[in-house]
Amino acid sequence: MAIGADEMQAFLDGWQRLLAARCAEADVRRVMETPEGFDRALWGEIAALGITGLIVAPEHGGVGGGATELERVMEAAGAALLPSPLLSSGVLAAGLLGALGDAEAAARLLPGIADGSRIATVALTGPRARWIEDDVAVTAAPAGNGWQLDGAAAFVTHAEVADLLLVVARAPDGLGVFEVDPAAVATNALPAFDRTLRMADLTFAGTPATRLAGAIPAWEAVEAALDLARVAIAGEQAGGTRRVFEMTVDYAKARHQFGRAIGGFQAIKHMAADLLLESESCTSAARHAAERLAAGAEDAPQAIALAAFACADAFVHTTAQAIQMHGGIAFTWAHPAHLYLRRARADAQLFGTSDAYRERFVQALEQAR
Amino acid sequence: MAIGADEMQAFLDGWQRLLAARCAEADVRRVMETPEGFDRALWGEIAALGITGLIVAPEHGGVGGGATELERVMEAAGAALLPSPLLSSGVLAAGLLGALGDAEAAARLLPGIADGSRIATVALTGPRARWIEDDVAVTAAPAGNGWQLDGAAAFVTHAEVADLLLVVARAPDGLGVFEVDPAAVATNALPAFDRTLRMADLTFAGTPATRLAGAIPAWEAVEAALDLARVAIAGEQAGGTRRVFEMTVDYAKARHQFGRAIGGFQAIKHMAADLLLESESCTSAARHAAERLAAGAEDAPQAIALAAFACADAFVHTTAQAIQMHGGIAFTWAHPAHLYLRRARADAQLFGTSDAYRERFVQALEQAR
Amino acid sequence: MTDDELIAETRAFLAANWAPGRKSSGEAYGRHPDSDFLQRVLDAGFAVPTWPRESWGRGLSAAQGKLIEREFAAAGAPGAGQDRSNLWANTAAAHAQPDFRSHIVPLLLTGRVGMCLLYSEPGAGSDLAGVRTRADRDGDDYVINGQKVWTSGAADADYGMLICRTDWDVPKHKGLSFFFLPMQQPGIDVRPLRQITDEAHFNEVFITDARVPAANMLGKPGDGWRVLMTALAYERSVMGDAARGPRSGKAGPKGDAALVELAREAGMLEDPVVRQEIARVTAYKILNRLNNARAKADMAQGNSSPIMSLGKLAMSRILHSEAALRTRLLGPQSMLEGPQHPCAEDANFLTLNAYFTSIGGGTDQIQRNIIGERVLGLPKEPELDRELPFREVKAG
Amino acid sequence: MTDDELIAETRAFLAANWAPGRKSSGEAYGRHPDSDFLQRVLDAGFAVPTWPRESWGRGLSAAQGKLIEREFAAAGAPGAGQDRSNLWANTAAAHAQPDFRSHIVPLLLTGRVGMCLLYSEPGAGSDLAGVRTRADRDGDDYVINGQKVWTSGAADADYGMLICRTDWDVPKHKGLSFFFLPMQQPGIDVRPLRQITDEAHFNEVFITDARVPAANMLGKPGDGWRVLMTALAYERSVMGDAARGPRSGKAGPKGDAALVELAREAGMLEDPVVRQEIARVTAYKILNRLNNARAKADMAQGNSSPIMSLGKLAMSRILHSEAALRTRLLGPQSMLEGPQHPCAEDANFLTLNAYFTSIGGGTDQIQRNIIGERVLGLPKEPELDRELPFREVKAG
Repeated sequence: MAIGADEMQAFLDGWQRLLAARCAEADVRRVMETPEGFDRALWGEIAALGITGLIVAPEHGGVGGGATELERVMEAAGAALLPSPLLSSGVLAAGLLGALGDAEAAARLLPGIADGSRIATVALTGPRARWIEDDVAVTAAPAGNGWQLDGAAAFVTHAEVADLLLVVARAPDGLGVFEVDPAAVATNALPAFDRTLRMADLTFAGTPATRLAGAIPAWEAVEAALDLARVAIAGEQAGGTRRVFEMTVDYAKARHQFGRAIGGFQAIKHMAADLLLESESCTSAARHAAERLAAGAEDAPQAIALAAFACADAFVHTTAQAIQMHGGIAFTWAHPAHLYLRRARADAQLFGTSDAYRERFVQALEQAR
Repeated sequence: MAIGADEMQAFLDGWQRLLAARCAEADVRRVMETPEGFDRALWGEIAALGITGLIVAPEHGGVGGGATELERVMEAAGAALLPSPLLSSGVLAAGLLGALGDAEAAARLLPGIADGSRIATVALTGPRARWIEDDVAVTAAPAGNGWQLDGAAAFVTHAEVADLLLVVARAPDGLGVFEVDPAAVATNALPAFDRTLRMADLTFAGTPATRLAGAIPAWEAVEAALDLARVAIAGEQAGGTRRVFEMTVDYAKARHQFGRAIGGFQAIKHMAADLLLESESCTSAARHAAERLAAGAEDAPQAIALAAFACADAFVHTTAQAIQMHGGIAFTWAHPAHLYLRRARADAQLFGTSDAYRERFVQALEQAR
Repeated sequence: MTDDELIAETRAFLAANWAPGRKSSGEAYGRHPDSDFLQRVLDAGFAVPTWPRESWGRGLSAAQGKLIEREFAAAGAPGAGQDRSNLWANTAAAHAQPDFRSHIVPLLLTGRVGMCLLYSEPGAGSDLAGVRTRADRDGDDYVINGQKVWTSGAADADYGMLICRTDWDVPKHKGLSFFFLPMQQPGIDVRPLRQITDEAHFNEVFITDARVPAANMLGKPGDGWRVLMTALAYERSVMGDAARGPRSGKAGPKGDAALVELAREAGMLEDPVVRQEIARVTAYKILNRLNNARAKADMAQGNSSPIMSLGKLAMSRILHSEAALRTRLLGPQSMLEGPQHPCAEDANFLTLNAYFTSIGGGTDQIQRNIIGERVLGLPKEPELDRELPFREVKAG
Repeated sequence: MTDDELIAETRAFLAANWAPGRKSSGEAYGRHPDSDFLQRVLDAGFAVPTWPRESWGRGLSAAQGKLIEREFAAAGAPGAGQDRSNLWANTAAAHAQPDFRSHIVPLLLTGRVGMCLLYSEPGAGSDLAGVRTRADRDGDDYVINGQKVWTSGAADADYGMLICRTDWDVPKHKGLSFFFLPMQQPGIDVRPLRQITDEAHFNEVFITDARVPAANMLGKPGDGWRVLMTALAYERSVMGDAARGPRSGKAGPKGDAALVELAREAGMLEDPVVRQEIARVTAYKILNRLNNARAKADMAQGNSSPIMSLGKLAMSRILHSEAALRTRLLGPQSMLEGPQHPCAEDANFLTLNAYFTSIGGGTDQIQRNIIGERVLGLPKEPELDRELPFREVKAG
């Protein structure tokens, strides 16, 4: 960790101020209806603050933070429902380039990612979309000085706005990571239930590509990037869960029926008590996963799998209960609760389902035996 | 069905009067601590009423009732927590002899079962105890004029008090049903968490046996008997669920804390509302299964599987919630709630788990396609 | 008149007035496309046959009324049995003042006026008696100000059945009055209400100095709660709880094996965890059906049934759990929407629209109160505001 | 005195009075097997070092008190830090009248009297302020009549800390008084209370015309609720919520992988449905541990933590869900009990004893009230009986 505790707090305070000023509910609603789905001006400020380069090494223009800082940053982003390619570019792509160990590519590509001028994303699963090695459905073959790709990648986040695609593909000698110009790829934008999200299916047909050198096996690097993304999403889920929970408790104090604040009725009060447990457990899980990953701990896979399903389920459950507790007002488009539910449902799929993560968690327990 | 609706109602009224008079909570507590685990005097009256012969054909001294009558009779027995070998003798053994089609054996054995003078039970599963054909772990070999049995049977209900054992065993030509003298069998009584229940593991070692002739394959007959037993247990569960539920609602009206009946607090009131749904659904499921089985309907397996898991879960859930809703008083041995929980937990295992029945139910849905 | 004579008369009427095979699209928010036919039905005394002769009916028994309904149903003809089914006409006939009653009931029975319900308010949802829309007497009129919400059909309505407050100095239930409010006037602003499903089946209605003749009041000033209760009872008996269910998945398999088929299509049918969930959710559905059948059988025997009130709560659980299961079947596909992804569209719609049942028409929480209190006889929640002058009731 | 001097003094005391390696079995219901040693601890001022010198202490800071505790802990010696840990002595020292205080506190600090708590009654569980055990003044004594329940250690106790009612004409919280009731007298009948687990860790105590000197009252007449609240606060700080947990499975694997191991032993580990449940229950356990760690870290930084209050509710969910999972792992084996079936014995015990946590020390429902009101700041339930004279409060 390149950042001290006080410095980190100041950094987070600045980040929260920026979000409060520029990513209020009205901003989210405005931006999510735009084709690009994010605010380029705000993106510049996010970059200026160092967020886009948070996990990029200082020698490539980044902050040199790790999983713990990332998780805290994402808590605030999740609370604000920030629509942006941060997860795709600043986490997945930056994480993959950081892990892979191709020094030339890192030096060439990471500075742009860190300063926000280059938006990158990673195409890493095929149509079965389990984000596991078996599902990679792009093949790579040598062509001239370089390579060409064929096949399909699914649910590629922010592909449409990316300046740089990193594609995981099967080469004759095994899995590799390839640099591809997005302009050369057939992109089929996917309409998302979470309107703050942008995703696309990509089709490769003899698409020219440059292979990145890897100091470690490609899928290991992908897993390293995915672990960072999982921690980031867990943080987003923790932040979102807490915000929705607080919003609901506030409403339960303010809303009167039968001459009483509805939070005085046990039906609502007890749901709130249970959700506090949900919300605090979510935060604990996300922070623990970040801490174990940052420490390179042996039990990091267990902690990450736990956070992945616990936070996904907590966010979905809390947003779902929040709507019920609000009553009719949360059944309207104008109320923000459904925006959080939509985000929670997307986050519960990226990059793997709770069922799958529970299975991973049990496998980790078996190995810890 | 040999019984009309009015006649049936009168029959049930008599049954309920007998249970009210002779199987009150104090009787259950007294009887469950006896070695035999049932009240022989009461058993005689049960028989006199026709309950032991309820599903036995009139030509063998029975009432000639079917699944619908059985279900209703068991609702009352379940409500009263009747400790008796009724399920073993009057349902499983009577059902198996009725289904198997060995006219001689039926004529010889059923009258005693019907009039209560002979207590029978069926040994039909091995130590894996899933009550499926694969689990039968007794083998039969010809010996002299008869047969001899080797192997083990598990969880044989009321084996210790049985005058007659029907044993399902693998003969060289396939599964068969064998008549065995209990005195010739090594019986290991199993201490039961439900103290109103009696079970034993049986070991056969060259045990002499008489093979019953079968008009249908032995396991088909066993399944027919098991279906009756499942409906009987579903009825018991429905009756038990309803009784525990009513007990709990009554307590919620009578018990005051903070100057109010606790049923006026939403925490308790809402639990009660949810349990009413549970309790009514349980009754619906049990009666529907009985009706479909009695009708010989094509969807009877689906209805029986549904009742098997829905009623098992409802009884366990309702008794568990009932303890919570009663508070400290139900944590005492003197309060009857735990007796119902114990019964519910046993009924949830006989003769198959809810998980297994859910799987059967889905298989039935697949076939109904 | 014997049953046979009645049947013969009905058949003769239908033969003379309703072409065999003719279809009717039916009533919507009070209006009916077959008004002229309905007029003939009314004139013949078939519209509300159990009502007295001086009130558009023929004083028949309920059983004879059903005979008429059966003949109309067999012919596919509309308009009979409105004594059981027409919420608007029943409410007006029971409570309107004589002149207005004479005017409006025939219009309602012939489907000539558009209607809507002006009940809920942003501040009065679960607690409907807490409405704050006000009616102030001004000459022969009342002047109405306030806001209503969750109204269907308001834009085209001629009248809204309005519950509002005429007296602020008495307890909440006692200061309410009930009107047929003319909707087509400048003081009424109807705006579509966008739902979380991105549909707009409802309106918000902003009412600013709208006027309603005092003659349009149903019951007396302060009788509003009583009138509303009878109107709600009609509504429940007409619509049943089923009508509160969602529009179901637009396509897809039906019947008890529907979830099995969906799982098969999703390639998830062999997953043991999924199979367990299919069993659970399908069981909820079947059990609810069995419960309802038992309730109907009990009621057919003249016994009241506690089960009837459970349907809405059961349906809420069915819808939410089915939505969760469908999401599970889809996995990442559930992130999508739009016509190219109909399964995702269904799962997401169901996820959101399940709240229509678990919140609309009384939340699950209110429903549990009702079951606990009315069915099980548990004591009521203390009502702190029941006896307070309404002005002093806390709001927010 | 410097820290180093204090440490040196403590070490010298221990070296002189406590043999290296000597073990102590510790306090039980007030009594301690090492009373003589505790007397020396008390005389040396180590028992309650933060109390004033005139009250058995040395007026040390909490930090210095901890230094002493640390030395005693290192030597395995008992008796230090009773200013933090001795519920009985703290309560008596804070509230007893001077003469009785001087008499009883040293006895309590040297583990010479057996104690029990006489709080709950059959009619006063969640609502402890509703106790109906009565104390009537008679000369220098009070005469006690009533029934207490859920008492531990009552049979051997010298004193019971008793909450009872001395005034029936004031509201419920105001008519209570608190006594040290002598237990070894004819009017007290202690009966074991058989639990659903078939154990008897608790007693019912029937009190008939038992006598207690007025001098044994803690606080003044009517102060009982206040004294009880401080006693409960001590109890919570001493015992924590962990102490309310069950005795765990007597044997079996431990640690995060315990359920994995149990499933393996049961031959169920490859069942995907079981694996999902293992994940869920194990997650509850780990998350509770992580929550508690966060709470402790917050509190170490001087921040209050909302999480602390969640532990009991979380534990209740853990215990009930683990019991259900263990039952699932066992299948039909779960029907058994007795020493030959230890896994079934464990699963069934856990199933029943989970209620010790979800009911005992405040039900889950009361716990959710507390969290909602004290942590989240939601409004309190209306308290209908709070201002009523207790005679008029409805009971049943």
